Amino acid sequence: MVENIHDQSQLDRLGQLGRKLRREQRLLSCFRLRTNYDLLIGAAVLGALIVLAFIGPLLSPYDPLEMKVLDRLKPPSAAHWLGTDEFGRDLLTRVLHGARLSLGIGITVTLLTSLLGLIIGVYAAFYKPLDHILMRICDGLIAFPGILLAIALMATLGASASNVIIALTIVFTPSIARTIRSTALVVREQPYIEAIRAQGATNARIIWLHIAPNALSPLLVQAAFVFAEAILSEAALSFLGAGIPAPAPSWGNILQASKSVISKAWWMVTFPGIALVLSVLSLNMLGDGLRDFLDPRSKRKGKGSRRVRRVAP
Amino acid sequence: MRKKWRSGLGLSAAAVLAFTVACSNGNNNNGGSNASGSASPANSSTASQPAAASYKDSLKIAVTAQPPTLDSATTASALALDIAGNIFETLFTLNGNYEPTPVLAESYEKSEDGLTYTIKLRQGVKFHNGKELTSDDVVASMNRWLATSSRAKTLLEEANFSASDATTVVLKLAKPNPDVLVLLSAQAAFPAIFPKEVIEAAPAEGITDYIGTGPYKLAEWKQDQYIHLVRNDDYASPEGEPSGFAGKKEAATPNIYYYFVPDNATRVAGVKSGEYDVADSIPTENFEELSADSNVALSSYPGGTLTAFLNSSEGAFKNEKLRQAAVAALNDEDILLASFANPDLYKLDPGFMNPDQTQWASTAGSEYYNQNDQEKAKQLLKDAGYNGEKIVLLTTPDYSEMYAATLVIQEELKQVGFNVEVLSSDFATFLKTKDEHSKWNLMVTSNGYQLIPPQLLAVTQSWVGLDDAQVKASVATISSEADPAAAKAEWDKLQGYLYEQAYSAVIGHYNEVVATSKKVEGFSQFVGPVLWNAKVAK
Amino acid sequence: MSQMSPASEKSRTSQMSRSGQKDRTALLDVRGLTTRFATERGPVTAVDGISFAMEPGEIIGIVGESGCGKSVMSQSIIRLLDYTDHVSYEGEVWLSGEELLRLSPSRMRKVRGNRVSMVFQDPLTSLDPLYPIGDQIAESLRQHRRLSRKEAQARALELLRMTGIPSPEQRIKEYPHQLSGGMQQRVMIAIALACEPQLLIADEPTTALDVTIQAQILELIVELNRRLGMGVLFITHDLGVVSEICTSVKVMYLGQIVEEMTTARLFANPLHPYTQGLIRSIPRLDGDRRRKLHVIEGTVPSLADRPEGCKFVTRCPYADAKCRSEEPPLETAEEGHRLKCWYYREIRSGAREATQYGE
Amino acid sequence: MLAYLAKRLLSLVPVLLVITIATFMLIHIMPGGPAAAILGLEATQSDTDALNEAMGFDRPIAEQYINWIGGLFRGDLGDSLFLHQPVGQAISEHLGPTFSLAVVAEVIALLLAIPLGILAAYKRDSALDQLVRSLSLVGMAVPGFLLALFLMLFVGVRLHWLPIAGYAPLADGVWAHYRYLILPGISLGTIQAALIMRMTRSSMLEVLHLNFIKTVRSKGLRESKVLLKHALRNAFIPILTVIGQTFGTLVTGAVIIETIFNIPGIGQLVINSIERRDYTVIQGVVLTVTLLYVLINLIVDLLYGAVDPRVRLDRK
Repeated sequence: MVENIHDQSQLDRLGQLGRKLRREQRLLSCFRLRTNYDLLIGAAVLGALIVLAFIGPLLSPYDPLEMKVLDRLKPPSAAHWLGTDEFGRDLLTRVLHGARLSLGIGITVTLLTSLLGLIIGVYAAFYKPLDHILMRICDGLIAFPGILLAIALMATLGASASNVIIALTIVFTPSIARTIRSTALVVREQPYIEAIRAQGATNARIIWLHIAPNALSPLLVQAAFVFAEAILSEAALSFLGAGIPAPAPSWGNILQASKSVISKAWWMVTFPGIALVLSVLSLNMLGDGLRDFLDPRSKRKGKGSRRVRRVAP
Repeated sequence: MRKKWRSGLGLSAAAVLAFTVACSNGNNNNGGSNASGSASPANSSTASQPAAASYKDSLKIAVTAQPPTLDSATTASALALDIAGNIFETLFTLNGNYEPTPVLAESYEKSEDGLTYTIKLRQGVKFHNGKELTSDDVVASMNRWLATSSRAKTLLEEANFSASDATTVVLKLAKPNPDVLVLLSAQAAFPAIFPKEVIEAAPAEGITDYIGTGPYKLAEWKQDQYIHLVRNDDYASPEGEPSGFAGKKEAATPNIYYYFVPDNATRVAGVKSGEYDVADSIPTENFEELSADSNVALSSYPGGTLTAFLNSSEGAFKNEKLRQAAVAALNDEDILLASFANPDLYKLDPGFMNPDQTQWASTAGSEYYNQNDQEKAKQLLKDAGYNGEKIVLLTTPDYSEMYAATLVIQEELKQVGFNVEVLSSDFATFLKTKDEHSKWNLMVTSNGYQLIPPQLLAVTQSWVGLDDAQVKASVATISSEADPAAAKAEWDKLQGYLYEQAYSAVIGHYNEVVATSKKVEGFSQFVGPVLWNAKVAK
Repeated sequence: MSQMSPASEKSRTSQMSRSGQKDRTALLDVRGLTTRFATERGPVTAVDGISFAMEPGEIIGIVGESGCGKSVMSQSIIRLLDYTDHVSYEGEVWLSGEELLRLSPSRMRKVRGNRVSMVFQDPLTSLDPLYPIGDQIAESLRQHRRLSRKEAQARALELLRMTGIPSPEQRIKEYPHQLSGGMQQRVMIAIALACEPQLLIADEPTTALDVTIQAQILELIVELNRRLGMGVLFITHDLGVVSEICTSVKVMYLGQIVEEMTTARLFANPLHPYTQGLIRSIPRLDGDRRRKLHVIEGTVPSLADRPEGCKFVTRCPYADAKCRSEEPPLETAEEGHRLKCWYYREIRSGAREATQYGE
Repeated sequence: MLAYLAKRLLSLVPVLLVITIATFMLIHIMPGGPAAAILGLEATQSDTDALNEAMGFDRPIAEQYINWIGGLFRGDLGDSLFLHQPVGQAISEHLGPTFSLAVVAEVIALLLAIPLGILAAYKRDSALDQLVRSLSLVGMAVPGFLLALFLMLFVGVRLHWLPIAGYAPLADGVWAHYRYLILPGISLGTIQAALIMRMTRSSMLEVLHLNFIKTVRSKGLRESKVLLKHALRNAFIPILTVIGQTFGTLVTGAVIIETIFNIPGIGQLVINSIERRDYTVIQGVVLTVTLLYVLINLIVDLLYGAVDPRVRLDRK
């Protein structure tokens, strides 16, 4: 089509074309964002939950721990919008405080897991002997049934919020590390890394300036799923009595308590249950949306696979 | 979902221990199935049933957990002992009035000095393997019991059994003990009679060859599912009106299944639907629901006390003012309601002993009971110069009533200004932590009734490290005092002292609830469910 | 949609006026076939009022660049698009006196693979990789002829032999990926011929193959056409292939037939600027090596923005305002040679000079 | 084939080593010991010590580990401290209920997920497709234990249709057996269904765009045949992978679901054993579950060959 590239007008046309392309690219990514309902809805619901978790407890007239035993197991009413629990505590207040706890633990686990996973992943990809050791440990931990690992860790460490965070971090880090490692391995083989090395860059510089940034977008996607799984797992552990100790108003704790009064107090199952589902749902959508946004090709390949292990069934 | 160890496995072990040293005066407790006078099972109605009524050939009882063993001498698990009681028999047992009554023994003679008991065995008794019971079997079994059972070791030191002929055994004691027959009869770690060969072949961890003389034989033990017992057709029953564990045993139903159903809701649903004929340890949350069910009869009987123990050996509660402040802050009614859900299922009473047991029931120290006095507590805190030191409440979610009580107490202590934290862990960790006195300050446990005050955990040093000369002296006096009135007076003083010093405080008394299908006849409740005369109408 | 319909209406009416009643003898008689897809941005016309007829035993070539609607047209005939897209058809497709577009889906299935078969471009991806080829050939026999498994396999073997696959007894049990491209295409042909169809639609059957294999496959198709007397609708972008086997040719551009004629006339006397462009872009062994190969300027516009007026207007060197605003009718230039162009006479006589491409 | 199996099993060794060592260390630093469950609250320190000595827990951990590994080579997992039976026997007795539950869950999941996934892909962007996509999104967000609670509340407590918990062996009759497994099966199967549905849909979508689907349709086959015989089989490898993964997580899921519904399976066994500090059983279960997981993956790998002849040939 273009016969003489040195022709000035042709060059101008090419330049225009390039600018147009870039603008279209920008428009396209705006469009992708605008039509990425998963991402938008997920982010909106999650945002709403976070706002509720921070503001809700401030507005509630009740203390999440204060017991009015005579008011135990009262159904939803004007005074207690979501009813009361088996100690006569206001369920709405406890669910809102539970949101703080669950989201807080979720975020902490996600940050720790991402950081550790990133470090382990990139170093494993970079140093062969280290890779063997780290990956065998990761394989072992991944093959270890997740919930058992978490329960055993909790039995060993003792029930507390910080131990839940430690246990879940141990459970989730290996799969993040594996994801990061596989991305990093691909990047490491790129010719430009070889070129940078030839220029005398140190390993640390290569790892942190060139390899790690490339692993960020898969990490971001995985982080959303880890967040969701961490919330689920915390609830499951607390539900089994191996998580955050009562009287802390974690959703899992409320659900655990609800089980023995299930025939009398439907509200104790329903409301924390809805809160839990909503937060996990929004995070899953956010994760799917992020993946479509950051890696549009994956959409064509289908959304079937997630790398994060499920701990809670 | 959560595996609940029935109090039996651990704590209600205490309930069982209650009977280790029994009082021979039969007037202290009617002890029957209807001790509390509440809803009653149909145990007395057997006679009035038409003879033609047809019955099912198996009875199913849902219990809370799998027992660790059926080797009675080595365990304190109430569940194990309940089940083992169908398979094994002892020389003596307790009747409904807690009186020793012969089972495998026929008669006994006590020597003048009280050091020798000559016991004649009942004849014609056969083991499940067909072998006839002889004095050799008894001697082997009883001597093993003396060596293994920690109760026997401490209470019958240097005692020894020997055979004088094939149907007579002789028990020799190192020093006289007026309660020796009660000890031989008590259910806790009861001295089951095994064939001699089984005893000789017994491994260190305990016998697993469950051959006894009882009305039922072990047919199958499906791990974590059920124990199946079948009628022993060659059973030679003792005579007499059934009473407690004594009297005639009919083995009325050919098969008994003990199902291990840790989940409360399942036991409840099962007894409602008729899947189980009897369900043990009904959770208090389901009491109302089951009361309303026309197919189910509920029987509740006094179970024991819910007691707060304060750790006076280490930490903040070494300071008696702080202990008193904590006890002053307690609103026992709230705690009990949260723990047992229904006011019919608990009772407010300051006594450490069974309030129905006239010999020992005491209200001493009631001015310190259920004070709910926040002002006083705050004042005491101020007097003690409390500096916000952390108070740790030790508990385990495996026992819901202890757990609930602990959470309420935490709130109540917070209200008066304590800085309180709950240390909650699974049962195994809980037990271990309990002995590490530096790690906690207060713990609530539910404990079965004891028959005499010296057996109370509240006065036992090894329990929570209570080390008080006055308590020890009082206990010694009560143990040795021959005159019941004087012993009672000493106990009143001791109970008052425990409250005053705030070493421990009873929160209240709870009932155990057993649900039976209305089709069940001849069932009775003594220390545990008594099934050998029970049958289920079709 | 609205901008499309006048054009298609026009072509339809012109077609109607030309042949008043249906041709009973024709094997295939396509009248005003229009295929539209519903897309997120409205309906798109992929085939625009195509009409043609073919007699039994005839081999008709359909040529055009990719994207000109050849494949959609051919798949519309046997309504293969029913399943994949939101598609709507207009017009009529008569197969031996039966109108296909109005058949129920189950009646339509009895036509497919039975009376009309198709052979596709890329044989490897057109065969199910998970079944032995014998099964795939037998499948339509079992479907349409109700043969037993054994009979079907025996017939499959016969078909393989007929298509000239070496040692067919052994091949019949093999999977597609174990065969070479040529053999795969022979298998495709065996599948298509299994039920001895009246019409074979071959959609670029040789494009993906080596030149030597291409010739063999073409030979096979021609031979089978003679032996079995079936009509062949041969879709290709390769004019050389057309010249070898086809009796007549239809040139398609943007969903329309822009020119149709006998094969002989195609090379001797192409009239439509598009056809001329196509022919001039064929590399010639006898041609002047130094001469630059002709390229038709521009690319085929997307279906979503088809121009009004003459569809070729964006690339036609002779286009003027009239071409842009009015669509030319399909006119008969000579007996058996029709085309859509306002100025073909002027172009033929040299009276009209090629102007600058585009505007 | 055998060489392939041997290679797979060999590659397992380091993983198992990591797992068993981790388990061993973990359970031995857990506070408390088996004595609590066996002897109860009243046990004196000397009783506990005697028990620990009898069971060999006074010896160094390394020695215990080596003894245990030695036992493994003789096919001996040791004896349960609490159940008075060999660990192998305890595990095999508890595997039955878990297996039944897993089968019910997987059958429910497959019956729901595969047809819906296929239809959603076939009728892409239709109302049904939207529904299926929403279902799978929600399905992945509802944890099994929560679903179990809701099912207990509505089906068990409100409607009394099915027992809310319990278990009966198959010997008690087919209905008696399965009626206990329906609610747990749904609780456990829903997430599997969601994952499988999602994968079926996307994999089918991909396959339905492939050329050979046109060929198959041009043969005049019925759509059911096109979808099931040709499209589904071609779409099946990724679906199979997900099924394999979900089967693996079923065991994990069983831990919670079995405790909720009181099913005497391997999940309940291990939870009980952790509470009882029944060390040998914990080790045995972890080993078994890991091996099962690997076995399932191996079976899935072998099934790839059955589904796709190309995989089969590549391996030769």
